[in-house]
Amino acid sequence: MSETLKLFEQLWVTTGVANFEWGQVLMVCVGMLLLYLAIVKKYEPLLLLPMGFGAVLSNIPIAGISGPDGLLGMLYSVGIETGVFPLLIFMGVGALTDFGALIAMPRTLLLGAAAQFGIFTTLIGALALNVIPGFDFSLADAAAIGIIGGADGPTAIFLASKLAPDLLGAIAVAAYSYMALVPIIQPPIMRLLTTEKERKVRMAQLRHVSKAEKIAFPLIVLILCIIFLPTAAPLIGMLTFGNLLRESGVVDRLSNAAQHEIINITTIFLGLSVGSKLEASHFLHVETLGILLLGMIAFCVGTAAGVLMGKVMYKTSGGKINPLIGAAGVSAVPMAARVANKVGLEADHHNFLLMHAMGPNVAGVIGSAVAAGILLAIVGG
Amino acid sequence: MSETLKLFEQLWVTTGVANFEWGQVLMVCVGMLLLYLAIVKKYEPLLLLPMGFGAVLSNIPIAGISGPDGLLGMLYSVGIETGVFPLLIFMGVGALTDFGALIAMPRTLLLGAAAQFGIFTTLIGALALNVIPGFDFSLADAAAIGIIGGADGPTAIFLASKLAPDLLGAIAVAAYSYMALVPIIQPPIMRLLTTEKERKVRMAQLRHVSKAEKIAFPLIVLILCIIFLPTAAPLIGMLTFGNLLRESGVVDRLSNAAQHEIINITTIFLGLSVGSKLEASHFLHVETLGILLLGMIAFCVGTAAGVLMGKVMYKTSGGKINPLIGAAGVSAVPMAARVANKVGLEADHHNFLLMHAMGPNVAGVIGSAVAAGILLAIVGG
Amino acid sequence: MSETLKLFEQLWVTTGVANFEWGQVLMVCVGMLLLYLAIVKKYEPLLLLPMGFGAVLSNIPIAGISGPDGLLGMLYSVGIETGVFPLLIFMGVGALTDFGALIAMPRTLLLGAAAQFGIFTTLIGALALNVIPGFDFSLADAAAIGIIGGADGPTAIFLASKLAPDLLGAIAVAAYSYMALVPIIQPPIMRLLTTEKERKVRMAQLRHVSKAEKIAFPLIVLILCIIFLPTAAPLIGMLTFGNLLRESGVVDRLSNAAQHEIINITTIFLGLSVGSKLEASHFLHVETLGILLLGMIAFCVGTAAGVLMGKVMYKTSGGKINPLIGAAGVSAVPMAARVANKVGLEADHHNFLLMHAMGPNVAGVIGSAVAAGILLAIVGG
Amino acid sequence: MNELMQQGFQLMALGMGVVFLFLGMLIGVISLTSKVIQRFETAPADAANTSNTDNDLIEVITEAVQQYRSDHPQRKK
Amino acid sequence: MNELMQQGFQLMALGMGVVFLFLGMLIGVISLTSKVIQRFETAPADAANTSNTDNDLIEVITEAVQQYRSDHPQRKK
Amino acid sequence: MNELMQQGFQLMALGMGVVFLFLGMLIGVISLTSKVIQRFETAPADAANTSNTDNDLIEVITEAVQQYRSDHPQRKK
Ligand code: NA
Ligand code: NA
Ligand code: NA
Repeated sequence: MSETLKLFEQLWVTTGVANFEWGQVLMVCVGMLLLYLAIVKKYEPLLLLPMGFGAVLSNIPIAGISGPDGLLGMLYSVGIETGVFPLLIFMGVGALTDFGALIAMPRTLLLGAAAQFGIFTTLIGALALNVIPGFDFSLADAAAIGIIGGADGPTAIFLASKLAPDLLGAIAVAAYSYMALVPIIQPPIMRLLTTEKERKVRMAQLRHVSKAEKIAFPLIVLILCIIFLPTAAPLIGMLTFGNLLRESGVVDRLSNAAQHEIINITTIFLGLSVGSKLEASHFLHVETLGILLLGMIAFCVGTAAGVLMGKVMYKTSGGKINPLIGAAGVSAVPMAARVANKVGLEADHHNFLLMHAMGPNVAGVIGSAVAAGILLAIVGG
Repeated sequence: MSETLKLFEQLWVTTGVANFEWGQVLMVCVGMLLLYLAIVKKYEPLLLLPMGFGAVLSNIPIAGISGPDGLLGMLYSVGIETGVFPLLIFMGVGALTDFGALIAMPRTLLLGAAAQFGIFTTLIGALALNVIPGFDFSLADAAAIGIIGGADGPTAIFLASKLAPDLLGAIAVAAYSYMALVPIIQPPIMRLLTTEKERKVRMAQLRHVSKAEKIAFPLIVLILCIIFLPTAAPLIGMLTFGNLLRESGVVDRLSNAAQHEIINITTIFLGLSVGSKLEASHFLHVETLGILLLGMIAFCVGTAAGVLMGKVMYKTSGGKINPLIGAAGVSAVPMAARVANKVGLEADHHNFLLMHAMGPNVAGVIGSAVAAGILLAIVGG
Repeated sequence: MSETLKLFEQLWVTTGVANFEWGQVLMVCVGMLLLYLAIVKKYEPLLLLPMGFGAVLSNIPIAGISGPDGLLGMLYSVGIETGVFPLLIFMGVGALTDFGALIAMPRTLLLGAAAQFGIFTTLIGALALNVIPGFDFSLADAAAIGIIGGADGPTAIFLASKLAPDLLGAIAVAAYSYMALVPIIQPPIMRLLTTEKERKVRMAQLRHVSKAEKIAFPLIVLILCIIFLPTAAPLIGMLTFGNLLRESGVVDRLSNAAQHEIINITTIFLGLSVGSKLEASHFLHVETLGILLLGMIAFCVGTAAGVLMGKVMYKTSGGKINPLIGAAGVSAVPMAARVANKVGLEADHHNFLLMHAMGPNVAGVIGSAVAAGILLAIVGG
Repeated sequence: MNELMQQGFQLMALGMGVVFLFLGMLIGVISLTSKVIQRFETAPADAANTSNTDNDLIEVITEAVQQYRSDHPQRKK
Repeated sequence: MNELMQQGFQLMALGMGVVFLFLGMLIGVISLTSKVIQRFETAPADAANTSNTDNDLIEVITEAVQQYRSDHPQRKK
Repeated sequence: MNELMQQGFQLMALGMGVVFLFLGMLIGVISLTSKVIQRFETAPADAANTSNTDNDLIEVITEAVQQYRSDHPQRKK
C-alpha cells in the first residue's frame, strides 16, 4: 500500500495546485480578462480570444505548452520569430482591402502620415521613462513600443519580434486592446480639437476609380518602397501582393484563399502564439505597466496629430475637407473610419464620412509599415 | 551496346519487383485492405482511407516515402512526433461538438467515467500478455495500448506518440478499426447486460441550455484541468479552445476555420503520416496481433462498464435513466450514441435515445483525455 | 547636427537606389513582365502572378526576402527543396481530374506516351548546346531541362529541385510560359502534320464509365508504378491519392480540401518561392537563354510526336481516331485539349473533340511523371 | 504476480479514481454554474428565435418551389 | 560524339522505351479491369439521376425568377 | 538630456520626415498614374454593371419571398 501512496504522491506533485506560482495564477486571470473583453465586450475578438486563451494555456504549470516542445512554443518559433504569421496576415489584409477611396483622394495620404506622429512621440516617451528606476528601455525597445501607435496589429508584432521579442506580449496586448478601445479613446480628442463648423463639413462624393488604377496602385507602392525604403519591403511587399491578388481579377481562387483560409488559420495560430508570450516570467514586470501607459499615449497623440493635419487641410482646401477624417489616419481599420463617421453624424445627421475616412484609414496602414521600415533600418541594423 | 545493357540493369535494380521484400508486399496488401474497409465498407473512411494509402506508399521499396526525406516521413516528424496534428484535430472536434446534452444532464459524466475502465483493463491485459514468449510490453507500451479503449483517435495517437512511438501504427489501426466496428461490437454486450424492461425506459426531454452555460462549460473544464491534472492540459486545452471558438459566437470566421479547413487538412496529413508507421519493419511483429486482440477487449470492457454504470444509475434514479446510454460513454462520437439509439428503438419503436446518449458520448471524450493525462503524469515522467 | 547627418547617411545606405545592382533592376523588370503576362495576357496567371511577384520581391536589395531568414527563402527551403509543394499540388491535380475519358479509351495512353519524346529530344539538345562556349550542362541539368517538355508544372519543379536546383527558376519560367503559349505554339505544327481529311475525322461518343472503374483506376496506376518504377512513386502516389479521394465518394470533406484549400494555399506559396529563384545571381546567365530556347523546342517536338502517333493510330484504327488529339498528349491540362478541339472545329464546325482529347491530355500527365521517374532512377542515383 | 503487474493494478486504481473524481467534480461545478446562470438570465430563448427565422425562410422557399412545380407539371420529367 | 551525348541517346532510348512499356501495360490492365467490372455491374446509371434532380431544381428556380421578373417589369432598370 | 534621448529625437525627426516624404511622393505618383490611365480608358463603368445584376437578383428574390409570405399569412408564426 505504501506503493500506492507513492503513486498518489507522484500524482500529487503533478497537479496544478501543488505547482502553481502566484505569477501564473495572476496571468491565468489576465488571460481570462482578455477572454471576457473578447466575448462579452466584443473587443477585437478575432485576436483577443485566441490571445487570451493562449495566455491561460501558457501559464499552466508542468504542461509546458509554451515551452520548446509545447504546441504554443513551437507555433511561436515557427510563426512569430520568423515573421511568417504577421506577413501572412498582411497579405490577407491586402487581399481584403479596397484602396479605392485612397486612390480617389490621394491627398488623404498626408493624414495617414501625420498620425504616425504617435509612434515617434511614444518612442521618446519610452526613453523618458528610463528616468524612473526599474525602467531600462533600449532604443530598440522604445522603437518596438512606439509602433503600438501604428494601431496595426501585424506591423506591431512583426517589428516587436525583430526588435524586442521579450516585450512582444505586452506590446501585442496593448496594440489590440487600444485598437478595440478606439471608439472610446478617439471621440473626446476629436471633439476637443475641432469646431462644430468643421465637424459639419460635408465632403464631395468620391469619384469612380477604374480597375486599371486599382491594379496599378499596389505596384506603385511596391516600386516606391523598393527604391526608397527596402527595409519596409517584407511588410509592404506582402500587403501589395495580397492587394494585387484581389484587384488583378485573374486569380480569384488565390485571392479567396488569402482572404479566408490563410488569414483565418493564421489568425488562430498568431493569437495563440502571441498569447504564449503572456507567460508570467515575461509579462509580470513594471515595464509592462509602462508599455500599457505608453500605448494609450500613442493612440491619443496619433489621433490628435491626424486631426490637426486634418485642420490644416481644411484650411488649405478652402473648407472642403472635414478634419474628423484625420483621426482615421491612425489605421485601426475599419474601426477608426467608423468613429470618424459617427462623430460626423453627431454634428450633422446627414453627414456620412465613412467612405472619405477610409482613405486616411488605409493610408495609415501604409504609413505605419513605412515607419516600421525606418525603425528597422536605423535601429535594427 | 553493353552500355545500354548496363543502363537496363541500372533501371532493373530500381524496379519494385527486384527489390520487394515479402513484408512490404504483405503491408501493401494490409494497406489495400484498409482502403477496402474505408471505401466499400465505409468504416471510418476519413481516417482509414488516408491511413491505408499511407501504408501502401510507405512500403514501396527504394522510394523512401516514409524515410527522413520522404513526404510521409517529414509529415510524421513535423506533425505526429510533435503532437501538433492530434492537437489540431482535437481543436476541430471541440469546434464541432455541441456539449449541450451533457450540460443539460451532467450526471451522465459518470457514464463517461465508467467506460474508461476499458482503458485500464487493457493496460493490465497487455502486461499479462508478457507471460507469452515474444511479448515484452513495458508499462509505457501497456498504457499506450490501453488508450485504444478510449475510443478516441486523436487521444490515442497523441498518447502513443509520447509513450510508444513504435507501436503507434498498430494502435491507430486498432483504434479506428474498432471505432468503425462499434455498431457490431456493442449491441450484443448491451443486450446481454440489460433487461427488456430497462431497454424500454423512455427518458425525459432535455431542458434548454442557454448560450451563457455553453460558453461557461469549456472554461470550467479547462480550469478544473489546470488545477488538478495539468498533464492533460494540451488535449483538454485544445478541445475547450475549439469549443470556445464555437460557442462564444464572436469569432465565426475562426470557428469555421477550425471546423473545416484546419481539421480537413490535418486529417489528410494525419492519416497519411500515421500510415507511414505501417511499414513492414515496424508493423509485422507478433505484438501487433496482441494489440489488435487487446483493442477488441478494450472496447468490450469499456462498453460493459458503461452499461453497468448505466444500470446503477437506472436503479438510483428510480428508473428514469435508460442503461443503454451507458454504452455511449466509450466516446466513438457519434457512432456509439447512434448505436444506443438503435438498440433502444429495437425494444420500443418510439424510444429515441440519441440526444440523451450524446451526453455520455461527449463525456467519454473528456474522460479519455483525463485518463491520457493520468497515464502521461505517472508513466511518461 | 552632424549626428543627424550621420543618421541620414545611415538611412541613405539602406535605400534601394544606393544599393541596386543592374542585375537586380533587370530582374525586377523580368518580374514585372511576368505580372504583365499574367494579368493582361492572362497567361497561366495562377502561377505566373505569384512567381512574378516573387521575382520582384527577391531582387530587392538589403531586404533579403529570398535569403535564409526571408519569407521566400524559408518557403523555398520548406516547400521546394523538400518537394512538399509540388507533391501537394499533384494531390490537388489528382483530386481535380476526371480520368473517365482515358478509362473509356485507354488506347489514347499511347498518345500520352509519344508526346514525352519532347522531353528526351530536349535532353539531347541540352547536351548538344555544350559545344557552344559558356554552356556546360551535366546529364542531370539536361534531364531537368528536358522535363520542360513534359508540360507539367509540378513535375518540372519537383524534378528540377532534385536534379538541378540552380536552374529551377529558369525551368519553371520556361515550363509555365510555354504552357501558356500552347494555343499559339501547337496549331501550326498540328496543321502542318495532318491532312484536311484527317482533321475532319469525327470520333464516336465515349462510353459511360462506371464509378467502380474510376475507383479502380488510381489503384491500378499506383500498383503498376510500385512494381515497375518506384522512383516515380512520390509523384504518381500523390496524384492517385488525390484521385482516390475524389472518386471514392466517401471522403468528400477531404476531397474538397485537396481541391480547394490545400491546392490554393500551396499554389500561392509555390509561386512565390519559385519566384525566389529568379534572383539575378541565379537567373542572369547565358544558360537561361539556352533553357528558354530548349523549352520551346521541347513543346514543338512533343506536339509533333503526339500528332505523328495520332496519325499512326488513325491508320491502324481504320480512320476512327482523329490525329489532332495526339497533340493533347503533351499534358498542359486542359489547354492542349482545348487547342485540339479548336483546330478540329476549324476543319469541321460540328466536330467536337474536347472529350476525346482529354484522354491523351491526362495520359500526358501520367506519362511525364513516369519519364520523371526514369530520369530520377538513372540520373538522380 | 510480478512487480510490473502490481504497478499496473495500482495505475488502474489510481486512474479510475482520478477519472471518477475529476468528472464527478465536473458534475458539481457544472450544476452549480447552471443554477447561477439561470438565476441571472431573463430571456433564455433568444437564440432559438433567430434560427426559427432561418427555418421560416427555408420553409417559404421550399414551399414556393414546390408550388411552382405543381403549377408547372409539364416541367417534370 | 562525346561520351555525354552517348549517355543522352541511351537515356532517350531507355526512357521512351519504359514510357511506352508502362503506358502500354496500363492499356492492357485498364481494359481488362473494365471488362471484369462491367461483367459484375448491373445498374450503371445511378449517379446520373441525382444530378438530374439538382439541375431540375436550378431550372425551376431560374424559371421562377425569370417569370417573376416578367410579371414585375417595373422592377427592371 | 542624455545621448539616448538625443538619438530618440533624431529618429523622430528622421522618421516623420521619411513618412511624409514617402507618402507625399505617393500622392504625386498616384495622381499622375490616375491621369494617364483615365486618358487611355474609354469604358470605365463595366465593373459596376455586373454587381448591379447581382443586386437585382437579390432584390427580386427578396421581394418574391416577401410577397409569398404576405400571400400565405397562415404560415407566419
Ligand atoms: Na497606422
Ligand atoms: Na473515451
Ligand atoms: Na506531359
